[in-house]
Amino acid sequence: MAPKLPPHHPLEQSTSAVAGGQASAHHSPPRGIMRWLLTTNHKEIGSLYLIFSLVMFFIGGIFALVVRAELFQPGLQLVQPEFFNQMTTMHGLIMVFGAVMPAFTGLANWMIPLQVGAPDMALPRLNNFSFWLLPVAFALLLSTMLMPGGGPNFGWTFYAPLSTTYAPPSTTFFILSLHIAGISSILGAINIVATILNMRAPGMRLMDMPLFVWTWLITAFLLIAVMPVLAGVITMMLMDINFGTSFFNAAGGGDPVLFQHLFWFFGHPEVYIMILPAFGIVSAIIPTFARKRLFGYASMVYATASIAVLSFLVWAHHMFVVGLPLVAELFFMYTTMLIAVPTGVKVFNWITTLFRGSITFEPPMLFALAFVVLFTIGGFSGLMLAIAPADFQYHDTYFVVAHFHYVLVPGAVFAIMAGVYYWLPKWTGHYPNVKLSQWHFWLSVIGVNLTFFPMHFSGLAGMPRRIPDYALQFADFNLVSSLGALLFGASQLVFVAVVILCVRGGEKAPAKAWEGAEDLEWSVPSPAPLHTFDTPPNFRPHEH
Amino acid sequence: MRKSLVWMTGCLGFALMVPLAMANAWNMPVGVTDVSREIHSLHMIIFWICVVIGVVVFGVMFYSLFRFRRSQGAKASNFHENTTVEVIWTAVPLLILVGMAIPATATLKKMYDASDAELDIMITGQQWRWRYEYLGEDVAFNSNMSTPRAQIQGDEPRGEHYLLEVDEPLVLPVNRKVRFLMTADDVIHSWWVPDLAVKQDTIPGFINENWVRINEPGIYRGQCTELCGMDHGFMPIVVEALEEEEFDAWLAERKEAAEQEAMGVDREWELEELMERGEAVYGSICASCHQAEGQGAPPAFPALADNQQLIDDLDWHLDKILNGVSGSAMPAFRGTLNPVEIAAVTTWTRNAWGNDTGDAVQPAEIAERLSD
Amino acid sequence: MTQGGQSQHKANPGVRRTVVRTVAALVGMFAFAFALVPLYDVFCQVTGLNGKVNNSAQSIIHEEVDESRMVTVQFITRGSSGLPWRMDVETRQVRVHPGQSAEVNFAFHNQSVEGNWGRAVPSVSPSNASRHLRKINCFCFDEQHLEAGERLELPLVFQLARDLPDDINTVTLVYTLYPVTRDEAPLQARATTGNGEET
Amino acid sequence: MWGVIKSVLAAFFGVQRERQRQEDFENGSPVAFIIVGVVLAVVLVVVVALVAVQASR
Repeated sequence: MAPKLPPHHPLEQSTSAVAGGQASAHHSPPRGIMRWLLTTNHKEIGSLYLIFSLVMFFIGGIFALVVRAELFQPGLQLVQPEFFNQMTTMHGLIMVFGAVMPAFTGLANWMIPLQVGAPDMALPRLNNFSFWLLPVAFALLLSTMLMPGGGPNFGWTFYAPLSTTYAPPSTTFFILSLHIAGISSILGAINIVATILNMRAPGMRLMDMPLFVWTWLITAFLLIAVMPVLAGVITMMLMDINFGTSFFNAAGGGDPVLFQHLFWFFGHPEVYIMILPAFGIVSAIIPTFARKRLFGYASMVYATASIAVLSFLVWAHHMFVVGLPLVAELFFMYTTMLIAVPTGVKVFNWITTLFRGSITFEPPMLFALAFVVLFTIGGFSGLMLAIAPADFQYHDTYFVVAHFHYVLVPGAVFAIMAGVYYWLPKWTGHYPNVKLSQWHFWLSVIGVNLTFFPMHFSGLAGMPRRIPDYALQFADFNLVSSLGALLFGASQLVFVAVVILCVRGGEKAPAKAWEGAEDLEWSVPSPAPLHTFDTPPNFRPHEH
Repeated sequence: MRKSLVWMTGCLGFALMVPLAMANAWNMPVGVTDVSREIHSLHMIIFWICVVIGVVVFGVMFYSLFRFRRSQGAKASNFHENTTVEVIWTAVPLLILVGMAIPATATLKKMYDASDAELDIMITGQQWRWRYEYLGEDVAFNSNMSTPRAQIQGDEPRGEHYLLEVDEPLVLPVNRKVRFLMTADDVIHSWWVPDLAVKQDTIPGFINENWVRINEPGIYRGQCTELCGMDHGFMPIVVEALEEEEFDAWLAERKEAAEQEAMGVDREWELEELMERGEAVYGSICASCHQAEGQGAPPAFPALADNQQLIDDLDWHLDKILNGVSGSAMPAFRGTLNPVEIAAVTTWTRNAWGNDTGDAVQPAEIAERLSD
Repeated sequence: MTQGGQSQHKANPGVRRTVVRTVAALVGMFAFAFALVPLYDVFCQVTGLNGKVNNSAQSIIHEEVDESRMVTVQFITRGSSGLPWRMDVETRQVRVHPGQSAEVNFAFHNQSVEGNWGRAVPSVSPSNASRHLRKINCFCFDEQHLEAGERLELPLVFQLARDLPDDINTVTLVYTLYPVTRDEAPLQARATTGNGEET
Repeated sequence: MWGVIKSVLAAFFGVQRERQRQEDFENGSPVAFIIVGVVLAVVLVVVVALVAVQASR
């Protein structure tokens, strides 16, 4: 019984070629493109998600490089301000909604059934649907750039009224594409919750689950809680633009600041949506290569829950300069400082896990360690930003840009890469090439720091965000940043090479590819056959 | 693997050394107000707290990485829990943060106390300029970026204050408490001068408040910090802080100049005179959107050159200038330009770039339209 | 095998229950997003967040006038694009005691040759003063229509509550005139000069 | 009940003992934890808000 799905047009022709090599022992009839269009297998859908997000990572990265190239030196050389604004906006939207979130969903698709001992996701056809919404959404989003008046140019935070009354005509399509992407993540989240809660191997209690599963469970709840709020906000925008309502329009009795409250009520939990699964990945990798149980497993779970709850109480720290009353400023300053505590607990736990371990430095470990260091640096600048009076100086400067890029690039993105290196042997049956991986790692680390560290200084010295040209005193910092960005961007080509080589061949990996790895996924052969755990595994709750 | 470690330590060292080597141009300015000094010291305190925590945490981490390498025969131990340690490392950061919250609260309260100001200034953000009104003093003017486009395009060498210079700076007295009332005409802007530690969003339809008391005379520069459309990067702020007597003299002079200008309304202006004035007004107010040659940037910014409706219909043309276009970047200039400027710029746009209507719009005519 | 696996999961009542619950939560959160709009208004009025002003008439509360304090109330009027009106206030500022009520007149003048609808949107600074400002009579509650060249004078009657925080000694009330698009008149050519002079 | 509250409080701090969480996940129903969690979150909001109001005076 072939699942009945509307025919979709494949948007990345090349994608199937890359992943086509693996899992050829499929016995159901559809072949070629149809097979990928109709697949309901969690591993294939996981691969599709990962490839999609890699493509988006490069598209968003090219946009970032356009931005960095324009900022290479003072003056307007390559692009005009109008296009520059589209580049910064699209870079943000694509990286957040197209690269980081789908990458985590892809890892979840691949690994959660394997880690809980389930044969597939709970809702396989829904899984297929939620993936194929994504290419549609992003094709639509990218196509807005070709429409008259250009694509979205109001920043990824799309503050009203710049994004409503003063927006280009294509904004309606931007809203539509965001709706579709939002539905995709919601459906993905429902699927993940349903899988985790109902399909665990017999005997596996919640507290026996690997942390990646735990963090994703909490992330999925966050998604279910806040994606509808985003949908609500953009629906209000749509109504303001097309149906003459005045949610955010002062002229009609609305309030532009309301938009920011609603957006950040979604937006701050969204930040954690992009980092909690990263915590889970790192919490799997560090114990593996330290050959020592994760320190404070229970605390890690509790701290994740705590962060998730607190993330709903801090949104207005993005709005310290919009003119909030003093009481509100104090409230959000205090809650923001509080959230630093459970985050700190996690870092301490990782480091204590390393302490008196037996440590080796395989590629996944390198990325995980860099994550701990560089994410913590991002956390420090976050702590500084929490101090409301000082935020009056930091807000909307490159200091903020440095902060969230430290959290998202060597934070979320490095964790994703660590996860990919960690699980590639399971996916392909081969170890990734060590030499190339190390090149990728060191070039990335150097590139990331060259790009984002100087931004702290340019921000403190007074350079605002989202400007296409800048005063001369910022020139040196920007030059270094641009060179670093080029290095970082180029070094991701090495990553692609590693992945392709690893799919095609390389040193064979056994079922338990890493000596210290303990979770269920290492009990199935490498590469993981298309169908695993058709009969539930014997799960022995090993002491966490 | 030893090599990796050396590398990693090197990188960390680099990351830690750089902030230590911070020179002034690399750090937040101390500024010239009491509040800016307090903010700077909060910034430095929290920065050093982060550095200390960082040194401890990364110190332990790199010690572990170095000491417990398997290549050196490290055997993993099996501990995985210690409630005492966990409680300590939860409680200590909490205490540090409480300690940090106290001075931060005090500074914030100070920043929010705009009472007893001696001078009120209304700051209005507009795509893409600032307007300053000295409330109760009948002095008001627009402040536009004065960096020539040729410098931005690289056709001319860039000046010292590239992108941070304006035609009319906001002039303020030192040692007087000045209250800012801030709003915007179109989208949200944000008025920021780092040396004054004032950053406040200007929101259409709503007003925000902030205040400053400058301690030292001087020229302080800043920029718009909220993305506000195409020329967001090109709406700088310049504040000129004068000694009190100098400021009073300046204010009196501005009042007189405004009166002079008002008198100019009554007389008949020659076409050339209007054109000369109009070109200047166009250059500072209109050219950023409608472009130097009037070609515009459709669809957002319509062309003025060869615009048949403009050429045929003076009244339509004046209506657009005086009243603006709702929901677009075209503001109403009825309140922000004086009749002379409006007449001049109308005349210029009706006669430049081949729009040879020959119309000379008289200031008196504009004044009559706007009179109550 | 895929099919077998699928129907097996489908049959799992736990999955169905989870899906039903999460979808219910989704719908709830979507509705909550819209509920936040009125909630925000209520919250603003209660806390004075953002200088939003209660847009309905309040009744005067007779309370003892606090003779010991004087508060300056400033008035600022602003135009906006698309509305050819002029709005003036008879006095730039008044000084009142908390508890005392005062009346100030605002003049509106439509300087175009056609009738338009407009509305004056108020905002108060400092924002925490807004809930201590009672407006008993205000043009800002309604949309106004002015015929071509029409003039209109409307009073604002207000009272500052006695419990106005001590540190507030100046309250600024800003009105921004916005056009109201009702039955939009087509843009037509107009007579050349003296349009606003039909008084 | 007290045990549930203690566990949720521990969650807010992010510190929990292995033995305690074993008990949590064997005895308590998740509903109790969620309710207590929400209540305590509200309490936290109120406490922080009161501190903020007090501090702003």
